[in-house]
Amino acid sequence: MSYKIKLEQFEGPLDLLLQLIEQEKLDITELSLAKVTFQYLEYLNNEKDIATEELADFLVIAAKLLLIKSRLLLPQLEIEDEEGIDLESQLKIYREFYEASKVLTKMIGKKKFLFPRERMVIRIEKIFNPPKTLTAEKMKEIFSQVLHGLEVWVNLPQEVLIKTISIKERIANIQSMISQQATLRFGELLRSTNSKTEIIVTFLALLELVKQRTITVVQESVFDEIVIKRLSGEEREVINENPL
Amino acid sequence: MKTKSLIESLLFISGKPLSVGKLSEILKKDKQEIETAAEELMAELNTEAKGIHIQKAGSSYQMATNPQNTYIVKDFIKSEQTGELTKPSLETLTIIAYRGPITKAELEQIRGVNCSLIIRNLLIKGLVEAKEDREKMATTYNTTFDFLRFLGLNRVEELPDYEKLNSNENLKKLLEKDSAGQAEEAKTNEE
Amino acid sequence: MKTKSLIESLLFISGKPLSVGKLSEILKKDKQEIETAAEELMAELNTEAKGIHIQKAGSSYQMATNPQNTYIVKDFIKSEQTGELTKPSLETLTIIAYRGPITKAELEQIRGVNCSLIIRNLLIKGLVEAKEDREKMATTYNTTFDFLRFLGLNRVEELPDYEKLNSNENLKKLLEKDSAGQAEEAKTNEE
Repeated sequence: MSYKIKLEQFEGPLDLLLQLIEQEKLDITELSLAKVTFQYLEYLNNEKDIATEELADFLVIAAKLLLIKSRLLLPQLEIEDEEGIDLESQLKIYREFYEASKVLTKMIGKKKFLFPRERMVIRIEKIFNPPKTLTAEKMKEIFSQVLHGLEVWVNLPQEVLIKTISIKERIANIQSMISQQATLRFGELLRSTNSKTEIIVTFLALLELVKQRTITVVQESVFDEIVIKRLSGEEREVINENPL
Repeated sequence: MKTKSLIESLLFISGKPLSVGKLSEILKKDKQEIETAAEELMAELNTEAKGIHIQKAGSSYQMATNPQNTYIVKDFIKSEQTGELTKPSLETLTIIAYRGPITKAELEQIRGVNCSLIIRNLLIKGLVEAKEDREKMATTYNTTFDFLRFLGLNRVEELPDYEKLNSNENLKKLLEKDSAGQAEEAKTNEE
Repeated sequence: MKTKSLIESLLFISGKPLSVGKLSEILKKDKQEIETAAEELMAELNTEAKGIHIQKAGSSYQMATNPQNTYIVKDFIKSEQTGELTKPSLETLTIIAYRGPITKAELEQIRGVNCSLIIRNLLIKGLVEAKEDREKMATTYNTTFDFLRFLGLNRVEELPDYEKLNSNENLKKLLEKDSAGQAEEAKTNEE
């Protein structure tokens, strides 16, 4: 079967993950996270609405998911958990606040706003009262500092953009690597990676290739080794019913 | 019971006298009921222990502070008018000087925080003045002539590096970007 | 007794939130006495029968109308405050409300998303305010009066399940585990 994921509009990676888990009627456990990993990645791969500046955040969670999945798939492979925060408890906490925010939305919807007085009752007579030590030169300094502080906000999206482009480049590299070999075991592929980012990039590249029908991926059951096979031209014509 | 509380809310928010007629119109209750409730409220509030009293002139009611507390109200107003400016206030004043006429929304985009109270404070001190900009359909702010004279200047253009700082590229980008972003957000909010 | 009445007068007159510090400065009484009196006043006023309530955010107090009277007050001042907020903004606000004072790093830990821009927008809207936490060496965020006003609450502690969500054990552990590295990052990011 191919996954047709129908989700409500999601906001952020944890929101997406929560919806995937709830759709499968699972509890939040490491096992469930492993189960929805591919759905998460596939969603990420197909969803064109994710803004570039948000993509990095989605990829961080993808990396955490893949770490869990890889650990369950290949217990002998010792992958270090760099950050020491487990996704399971993070998602549980997120869910609590997610539920709370729904309650708040309802409260705001009732429009029981409070109103303070906008103006002072007594009209204050304006008395000219300048700050005594202020000079024009000092104002120039302050304003220059303000302008300097703007740098971050103006250039923020660009920085994220650069980060994302480099991820895309790595995907391309791995794509070409895979296409040079006919069959590849996933474990082998993972062993050649050094970091979490590379693991996730590997997965994403696989998905991309599956989508392009360059390769097929076979996995007997959830925790079995994944075998990657390059497809011949004719095989590509056949609609792949079971890509993952 | 409820009427009394509603009258109290309305007198509080309006800041000016409200007549029995006006109250009865807003609350859709007859004048007799309004007057009874207002008198009850007045009796309740106008005691020594309360900080807010109700004054009656003709058939109108108005809220005011307990006359015994007048001295402290004066102290408060004085404290609002004196004192050196805080760093956020100085920053705001400087931005208004170099970029005026500027709207509150633009100021907030530059500073990244809500500026309502600071602007109010600068207005009270006579450092900044407000004007209605018909084109922008918004209030814009400028430094006052008094303040420029205090700095020894005749025009804002005489501020050091005015040309360069006034037309800073980052500033332009930020204001352009944010006005685009806000327009988009406004659109989604409407849906 | 007298202090309570004076605080009531000052809150009435000021039209903006007053902090315990500011009140203690004007009334020349120590902060402890001010806070006790303010809390007493709050308990006295915040009942169904009263038209004026007192709200508390952080260590500041402000007067506002009883939320149950909103329907009538809204008509009167023709407020266009509709309280439209996007889903991510609301999510962020929720976390800040229940967990404030909270750092950006902690916030991002919970949401799993970079929150710089959302925080900035909430600051501009005046729903959130920033403070330097000297102990944590980082900027922390809290919700403001404007946020409470949207919800019709007098203090954040009135939020549903506040106790539970505020003192969530898992969260504490999660944030502690992560705080060493992230606090530093927050510092450099916030400036």
